[in-house]
Amino acid sequence: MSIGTPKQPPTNTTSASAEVADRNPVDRGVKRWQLRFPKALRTPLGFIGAIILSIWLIVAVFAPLLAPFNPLAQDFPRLSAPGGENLLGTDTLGRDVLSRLIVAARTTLPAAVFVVICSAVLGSVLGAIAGYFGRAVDEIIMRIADLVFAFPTIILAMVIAAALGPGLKNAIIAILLVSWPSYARVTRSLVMSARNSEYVVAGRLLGFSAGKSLIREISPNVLSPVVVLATLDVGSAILTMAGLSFLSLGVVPPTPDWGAMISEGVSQFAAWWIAFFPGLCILTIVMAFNFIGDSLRDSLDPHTAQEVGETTS
Amino acid sequence: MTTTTTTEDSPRASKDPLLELDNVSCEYKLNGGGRFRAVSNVSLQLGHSEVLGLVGESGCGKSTLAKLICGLEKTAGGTITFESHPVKPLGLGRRPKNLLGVQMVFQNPYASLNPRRRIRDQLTDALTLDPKHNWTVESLLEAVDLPVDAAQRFSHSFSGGQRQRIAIARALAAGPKVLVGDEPIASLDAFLQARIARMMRDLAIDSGASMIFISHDLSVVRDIADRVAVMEAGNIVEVGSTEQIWNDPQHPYTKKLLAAIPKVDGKGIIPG
Amino acid sequence: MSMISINDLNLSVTTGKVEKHILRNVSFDLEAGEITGVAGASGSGKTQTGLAIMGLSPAGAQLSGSIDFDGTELVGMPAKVHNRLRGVQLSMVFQDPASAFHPMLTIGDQMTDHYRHHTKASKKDAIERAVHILERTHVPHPDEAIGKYPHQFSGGQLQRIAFASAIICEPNVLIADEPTTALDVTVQAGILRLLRELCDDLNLAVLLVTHDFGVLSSVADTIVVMKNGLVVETGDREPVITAPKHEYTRSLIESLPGAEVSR
Amino acid sequence: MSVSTTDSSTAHPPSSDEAQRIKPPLLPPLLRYILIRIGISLILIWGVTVVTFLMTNLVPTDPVAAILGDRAAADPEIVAATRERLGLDQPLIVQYFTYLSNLLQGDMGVSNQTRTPVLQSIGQVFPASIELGIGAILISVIIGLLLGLASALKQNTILDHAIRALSLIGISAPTFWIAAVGYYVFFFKLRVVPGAGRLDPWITPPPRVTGLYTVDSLLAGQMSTFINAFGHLILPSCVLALFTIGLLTRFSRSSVLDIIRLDYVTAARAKGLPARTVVFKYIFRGALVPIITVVGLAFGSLLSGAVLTETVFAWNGLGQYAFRGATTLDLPVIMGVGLVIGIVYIIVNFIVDLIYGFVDPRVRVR
Repeated sequence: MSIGTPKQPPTNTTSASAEVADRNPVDRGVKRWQLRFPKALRTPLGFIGAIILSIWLIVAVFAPLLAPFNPLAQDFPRLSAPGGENLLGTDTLGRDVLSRLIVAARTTLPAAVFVVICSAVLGSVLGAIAGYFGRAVDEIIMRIADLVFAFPTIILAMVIAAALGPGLKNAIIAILLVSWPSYARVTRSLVMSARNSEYVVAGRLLGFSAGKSLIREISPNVLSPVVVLATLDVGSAILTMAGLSFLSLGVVPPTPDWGAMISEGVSQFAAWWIAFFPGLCILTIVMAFNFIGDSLRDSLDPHTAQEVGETTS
Repeated sequence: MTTTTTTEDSPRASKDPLLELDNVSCEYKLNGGGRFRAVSNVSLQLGHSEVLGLVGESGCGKSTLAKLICGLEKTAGGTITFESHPVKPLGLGRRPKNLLGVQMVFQNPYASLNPRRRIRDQLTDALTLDPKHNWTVESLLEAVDLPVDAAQRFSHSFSGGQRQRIAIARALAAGPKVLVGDEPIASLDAFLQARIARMMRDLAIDSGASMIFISHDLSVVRDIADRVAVMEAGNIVEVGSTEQIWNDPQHPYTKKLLAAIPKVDGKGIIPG
Repeated sequence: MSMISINDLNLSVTTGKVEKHILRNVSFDLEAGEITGVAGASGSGKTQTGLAIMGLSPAGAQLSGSIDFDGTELVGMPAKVHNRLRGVQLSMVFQDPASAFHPMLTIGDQMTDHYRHHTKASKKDAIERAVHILERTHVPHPDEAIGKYPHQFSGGQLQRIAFASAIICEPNVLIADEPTTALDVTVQAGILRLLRELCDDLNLAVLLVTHDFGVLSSVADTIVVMKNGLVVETGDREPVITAPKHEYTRSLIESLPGAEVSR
Repeated sequence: MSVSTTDSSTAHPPSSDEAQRIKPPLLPPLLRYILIRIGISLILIWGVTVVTFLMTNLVPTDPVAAILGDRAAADPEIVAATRERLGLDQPLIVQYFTYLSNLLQGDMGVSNQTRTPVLQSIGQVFPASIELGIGAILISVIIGLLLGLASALKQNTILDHAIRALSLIGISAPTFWIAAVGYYVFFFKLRVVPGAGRLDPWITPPPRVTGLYTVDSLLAGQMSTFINAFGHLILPSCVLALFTIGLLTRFSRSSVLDIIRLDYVTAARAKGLPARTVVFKYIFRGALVPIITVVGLAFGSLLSGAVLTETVFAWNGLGQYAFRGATTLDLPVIMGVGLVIGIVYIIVNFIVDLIYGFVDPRVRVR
């Protein structure tokens, strides 16, 4: 065989060698990890999460078709209860709650995914640089991260959003600024431990520069945990965004937004539906991301992949 | 075995050492503050086509010494020269070309291969370094007794012994002049240890390289080394030919170490 | 009569739909005052045999066959009953002394908690006894050692403390799972001497699990060789090592540097 | 940079002949540890002041306009005078030092809306939030740890799956919504909890000592006031705790699972100790160290939650103050609250680090 032969899928255990089959638990983790990553959603929670998320995706994509009424039109009697023409009732200005809920998915979902992708990329690039190059770069990046961690998330987001002024764009900037450090921390520690692992050192001894070993050897091994973190983080981004809207620092009225709708409904106890349904929307969608993220995390965790009886002997 | 009877410096080694450590020291920062002198004033020479066994117990500084030789650790004094090039600590850039002749095989077989890359790719990385093109991926795998189809696989489908052989193959592929084995057999079953150690020696010597073989197990080192250096608490306490160390140890620590090895004779005698 | 008599012991673990046989028809005896060494490569089932005697087989494991302990059947014994035997009559020492102790509890606490539980002794009496036992296992300054934490000891000393903790309730059986593998050679000899001494003085039935024939050659009285969950050879120390009957045993011993196998 | 770690294991003390290889540290380990923690906390607090200062000064909208209102802002002379009065004509660095020295003298500025000094208002409302926070943290630590422990010990059973699903739902719900729903159900519909506020309106607050109504009423011997204050505390702290219960349950489950497979647990079982001793003395104690750290972080989520929920309960605390500030874009108020919460959070985490240092003998003794 020459180096140029087309690559075949990795064959498992049936080798010609008579040596005892592999029993290293960590190694098991890696193996199952590669096999199971796409299958990770086959756990009950992951499955439920995937279904809820797909429903929400459909709702967001087809919102204009699904929404029964114009979400901005104040066409109906104010504060009419659910049932009848307005399935989920109307708000204080006589707008259809259901239509507003459906249309709001179109802002929340893409904004949350967008902010998470941005902060994951920004955070993990900074973290990888800090972790691999160390010293001054590391100090500067991680001290800034520490400073962000010195505030509870929503508090700092509130401070930033207030300084920038209300609005979806500014809310996204605020959330981006507060959420990149967790990726930086995770990536940094992953890169640092990978940097010292023997296969990376062996590569360095073969003459790889730091940058080449970071890209070629380390990054594939760091990617999956970051993806898991990002999945879980979409949920918290949605929550933070809703929190900012609740504080009137997010999406500006009259654009429909779940957090702002709750804020509006909180003072209207007789009209419970105004606040109840948007909360339910937030809950289900955040739950979906958390369920999926949790299942992904489980499938990466060497502990859960470890089988009973593999650890001994 | 090619051993010379003179102690300290074999004539080959002193004439034109391939690798020379002169008064080398190394210190670590301790976690709670303070410093730990892991290696202190070590001088050693390695000749051409020679296997030097470096023996000592845990914490004696032998692994640190291996890292120093590869430029993976900073010296706190002294010089290391390989083929008259000074060994400098590895920074962010590529390792200097003239130092690529020093390669290492690590202790933990489960960490020494990249789990996300095929064996072929990892061997090819090393092959490109060797100007002489002595090896191909296939001939390397053959040399370490692995089936040729191993090249297409990922590390997880191999046992510890197999992985260690792949790691040896990768180090060899680079065409090293000095192969450093940092406890390469310590994580393996006792029954595999001697086999892998002998394989390392044969492959290194056959390819014209020298080897520094680090181990806590004197009986394995006796089997494969031409000379042995005994290390205790950061110092080299005795260097000599394998015969001399084994049959006529001078330093009390060497004697203690030898006396502690249990003999596989079925006599029921507890050593020491 | 044997202290422990293992007959046709089978152990399998089912994960998902795959049933994995870890032990197959394992039979051998442990005699009081003797060290029985179990040798084998990793994955041979030698550790699982020891854990089965202790009743610490992994969750989901199915055990069949018989382990007769001085007239009591251990296979199928209710967990609570087995727990009353552990630490009192059956005790165990582990491979890595650094991880076998809780890092946040003092040595004295960890040596005496089971003793106090099993014998209802007072704290003061228990500590006194612990000091006495530490002396017995040659731990320097036992009265100071009682108040220290595990990280303040070297590996060899911790293993001596582990032995002390194992014999504090005067057990009949001691399972030693690779007790010297994590230690340096020079420390190993001392631990082996201690093991021999305790076995002889306390008339313990010792099961010594190891992959090191050097260790077996030094202290074992009888040797059991295992491969893939099967016992391939059983016999007295010297004949097994110098004239192994089974090809596998021979290959294991021949693979060692410095072994002298007669042909 | 050297590529490899300094993996000199410090697990075991060196033997006598190795002692000379060690240069001992200058300070005893625990003192060194504490000093480092104090240093880090002080630096962080300083950093927090920089952040709030920069946020105040990076505002795209002119702060002068915000203060003066539209009409006065149209007059350039008044604007210039105000700028000078506020020191806004100074370089940024000078402004920062003015800001810092004001802060050190307890001046956090004046609310744009109410014209009351921010620090004074925060001082008034702070105890209310502390009371709520303590209630919530107690509930979440107790319930979270127990659920996590149960879930881990019964791994992969129905109980485990149920607890995991519930804890995931717990961290998925927006706290302010849970607050509204809880208030609606338990007060508006069921009437099992008292209504909004810290006390029923007809009850006079106890004489102020700590500012915590439950504590102060007990100090004053007013049992009925205490019961009333306590009743008012129940729902808000439970709502607030919900998120942190989920957080702590998940974290303690995974720490216990990490510990459960360690050798020392098997060793403890091999000693024939009763299950309850193995669980509480060995497993739980081992898991506690990482859990303590997370309790500090959980406190941060509680503070965030408070800002979002207090309004719903008309709980006159920091959260409600911040909410009012945020909805009216009252910048000095928002920055003041951010600053205070940041500092409190740093102090809490400092205390957590200290506890950690004392709990773990590996930090304490060498």
